[in-house]
Amino acid sequence: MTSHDTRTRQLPQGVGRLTGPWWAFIAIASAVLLFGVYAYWRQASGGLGETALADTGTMGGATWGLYVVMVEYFIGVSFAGVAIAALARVFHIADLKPVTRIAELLTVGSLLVGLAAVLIDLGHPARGLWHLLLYARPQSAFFATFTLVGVGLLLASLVYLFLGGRRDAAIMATYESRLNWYHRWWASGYTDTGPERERHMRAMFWLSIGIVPLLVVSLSTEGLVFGLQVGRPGWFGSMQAPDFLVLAAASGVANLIVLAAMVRRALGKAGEAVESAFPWLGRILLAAALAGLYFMVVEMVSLLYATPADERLIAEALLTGVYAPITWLSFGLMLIGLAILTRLAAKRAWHVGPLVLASVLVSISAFAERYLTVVPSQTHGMLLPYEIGAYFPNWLEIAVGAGLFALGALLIGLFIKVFPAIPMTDEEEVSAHA
Amino acid sequence: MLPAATIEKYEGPISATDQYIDAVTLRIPPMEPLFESRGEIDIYMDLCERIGTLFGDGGYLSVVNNELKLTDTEFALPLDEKPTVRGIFDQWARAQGIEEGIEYFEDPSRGVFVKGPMKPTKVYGYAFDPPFGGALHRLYGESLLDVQRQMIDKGAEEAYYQDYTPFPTWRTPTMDGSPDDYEFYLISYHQIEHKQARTSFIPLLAELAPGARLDIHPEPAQRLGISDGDTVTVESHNAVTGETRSLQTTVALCEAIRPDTVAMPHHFGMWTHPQNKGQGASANEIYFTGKGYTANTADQSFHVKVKVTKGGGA
Amino acid sequence: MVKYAMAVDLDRCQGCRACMESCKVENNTVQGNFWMYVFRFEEGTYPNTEMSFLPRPCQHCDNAPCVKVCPVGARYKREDGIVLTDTDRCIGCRYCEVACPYGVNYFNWVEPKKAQYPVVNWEDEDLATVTSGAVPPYRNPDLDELQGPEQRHTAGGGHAKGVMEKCTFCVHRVDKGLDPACVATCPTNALIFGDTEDPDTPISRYLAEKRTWDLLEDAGTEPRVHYVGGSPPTHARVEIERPKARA
Amino acid sequence: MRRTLTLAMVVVGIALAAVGYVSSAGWSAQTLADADPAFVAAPLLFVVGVVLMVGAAVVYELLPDRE
Repeated sequence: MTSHDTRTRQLPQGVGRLTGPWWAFIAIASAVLLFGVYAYWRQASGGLGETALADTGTMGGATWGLYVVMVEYFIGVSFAGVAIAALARVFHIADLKPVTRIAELLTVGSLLVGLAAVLIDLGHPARGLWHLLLYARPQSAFFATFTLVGVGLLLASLVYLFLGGRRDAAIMATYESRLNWYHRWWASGYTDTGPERERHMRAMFWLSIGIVPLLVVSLSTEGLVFGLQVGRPGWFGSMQAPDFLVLAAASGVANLIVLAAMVRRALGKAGEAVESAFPWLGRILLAAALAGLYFMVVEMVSLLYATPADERLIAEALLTGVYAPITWLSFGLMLIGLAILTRLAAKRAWHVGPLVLASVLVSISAFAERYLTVVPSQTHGMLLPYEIGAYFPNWLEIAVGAGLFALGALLIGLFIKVFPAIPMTDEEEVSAHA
Repeated sequence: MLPAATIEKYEGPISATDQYIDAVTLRIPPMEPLFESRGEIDIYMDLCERIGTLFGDGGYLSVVNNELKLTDTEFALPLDEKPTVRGIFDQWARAQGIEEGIEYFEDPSRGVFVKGPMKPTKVYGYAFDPPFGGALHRLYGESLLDVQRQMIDKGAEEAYYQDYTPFPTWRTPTMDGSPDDYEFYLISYHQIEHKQARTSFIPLLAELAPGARLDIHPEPAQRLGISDGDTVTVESHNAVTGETRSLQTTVALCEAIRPDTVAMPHHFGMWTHPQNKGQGASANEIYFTGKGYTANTADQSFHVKVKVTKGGGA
Repeated sequence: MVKYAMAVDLDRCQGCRACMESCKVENNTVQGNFWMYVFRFEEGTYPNTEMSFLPRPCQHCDNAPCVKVCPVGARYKREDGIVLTDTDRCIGCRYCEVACPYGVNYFNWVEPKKAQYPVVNWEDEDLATVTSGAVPPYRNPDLDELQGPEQRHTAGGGHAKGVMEKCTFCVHRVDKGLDPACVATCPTNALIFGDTEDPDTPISRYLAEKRTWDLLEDAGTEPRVHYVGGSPPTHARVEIERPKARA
Repeated sequence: MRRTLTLAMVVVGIALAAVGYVSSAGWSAQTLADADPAFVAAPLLFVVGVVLMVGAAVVYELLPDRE
């Protein structure tokens, strides 16, 4: 119940106030991004040969590497954000409402990062954009990546963010600030009348209903990019699609928890609102991570038990060979993460510290798992008896990858200074003159 | 145009002599050339025709006339008309005074054309009168024995003269006198991609057969802690002088080689062409010549024992 | 309708790799790329070891995984059975490469250099009088032509950074009625190429007479390259004498 | 009015997406040579369809109420 005269002084949730730590964050993220841009410039001028990628077969390399891992990982992460937001709206889960915007932000950010990684991986990025619009073929599992994920999902989550933010924008527009024009544009005439609210709820409901199948279809095709490859042992199989979804849910929720905790810290007192979401997110993460672990174990058991000759090489590489450290790291981190989550669940006390730790562990584990999906089947999965290959990203790929990550972080960091990261409570009124 | 036939082609003239009688013959193809292959003379004629050097004065045909001593005779090949290979040799045969021409050589019951007793001066540019300074013509083995006696007279060690022997006899190879830690026999071999040390500078060939290597059986390799692609030092030992030589190369594990033997191709490292750099060393660098290792009959050359150690070494 | 196929007689192949060499010269592929590749295998343990060879061109599959996955239709199969890459269309995503079980795809990771095999100065005028201006192995002018009824850039491939390339069955030669370079070069006639729809071609007679097998039959790719003699490779065979690009 | 427009956008979007999807590659082509879309930029049509479907939500909410 703030009065009009206080509104002229300070925007809520630290919007518009550029603090020291924030500047430090922006500086670091920008520096990482700039270095990534430099690395990409090297790659663009010299060719993908500047990376550690090489042809499969006679060259004994992996032709898809860190970039494709990032595509898979970040498109997976994007899944959880919009799914949680949809969940909160369709089922009216009030506890989750404070993180809906963070979730949408995470979706938009990770989608942009994932899609940028697609472009960065192309030998002809410009031709890629153009030729996909002119000649894209639905027979290719890539079709969905750029149509459903690249356009549909990205646009839908932007629409989500936009429509869901109109009320807050209208409130923000009642403050006098240099951002006023922006908030007025976003509010686009919203006045918070009864019919308006009702219409908004209906639009969001149907959008949520529509977006979930879109998510499942488009993300399943992301798994099918690998699952349809009969010529690549370790990839072919119907498990790839559900496996992708489950891991996407785990990594997405984990990232959401981390991001929400960071926002809470950044916003101080105002950020405490997100805490109501942690028990929910913790439980969802527990379920998703359990399912993820289940898939991991099933995969390992089938590798150990009845391995076709061609997959044995991959199995050995994963379990005892060159990839074993990554495999067991991924497995171990997932186990530790789960142990922490289980303890929190048993005590019914979702403390932020351990929850974030568990989330980071699950997240890293999921990234490693994506790496293990993409790479070993190329270096160890040749059906003809080529020499065993090897791949590890070089500095350039890591720099570009870090730059992409920084880009996502930068976008979110900038956003929270121009718009409230947490939806405002119902008590806050939209002034009539907005 | 390529590749060249092997035995199924015309070739000649080939002198056929027992060193007293002068005779001449031709190689007549026993069959059509195999697959796409053809005789060299066909290839040369096509090649010269294509680059415009077949006909006319100074052309290939005029060179053939000179070489076969047909120039200015009635049998000379016309310089404006592409002959067949058989035709060329037919003209040559007639120039030798054989009325049937090449058919004489195609007749299996004849085949060799005997010209008559040989004049020593024709064959030996250094011949004296009387021939060979009056000496009898010697067998090769006699020459070796003579060399051996001369070496003994001059006080050479047995290690030097033992292999100059008219009768090849078994003796323990010199290399077996090397200490036990020189455990491997080194052999050098020829790769199908290369011709001696002459071709390894050709980049396309060097891409297919990219450089020197040491083939070694996995069992001894494992014992020595060596895996595929490792750099190793190969050190050879001269059992007579105690001298050692070494080179560095990379390892290629090979199941088909005897575990007590290692092998290296000999095409690399001995050629000074700039494109040949970086291909590694030649096995020839660590073989020995000289006493105990140079042989004429009981062949001790290219026989050496080596030890293999992991790493670049000294 | 013509349908091209290749037969590889492993009983005749002596592993000399002349086909690899002629392919590189004909198509001007960059160093380290082997559209035609000949495996040299070793199998068994000493003293019971056996050596065998396996030439591996692109299999030009009738059910080609690479064609299916190509997101922009750059990889396509002609009516005559030849699988090609449109190098003007390719966006460089390398999906075809991971989809191919045979490992025949080669990506142009860097700008192919003009003097990738720098031996002689081919611009030398004296040399040009002997070579009629031809500049081996870089640049066969036929490779720049548009090929086939689709009129696409498909021959060669080693000319552009960031696109995929692979064996074309020497489409620029086949369209002129010539055999692919590897087939024309093979000194033992281990490679036979031609139209399988016409029963009187050498390849049709060959395939009718001999027992043949295909590489990775289980993958369901239906290759147009058929093998005669020998036996399908297994992981028990160890590859030896691998070629490599020079730095 | 708003309802009609929204519904129209959804229906047209689905229709365009369906046409774009089916036309994006020669599904009925006898050979794989015909890997090109049935007409130029058919995939673009699919994308436009998806955009219309999602955009319908914006139109539904933003279009001023006439009643």
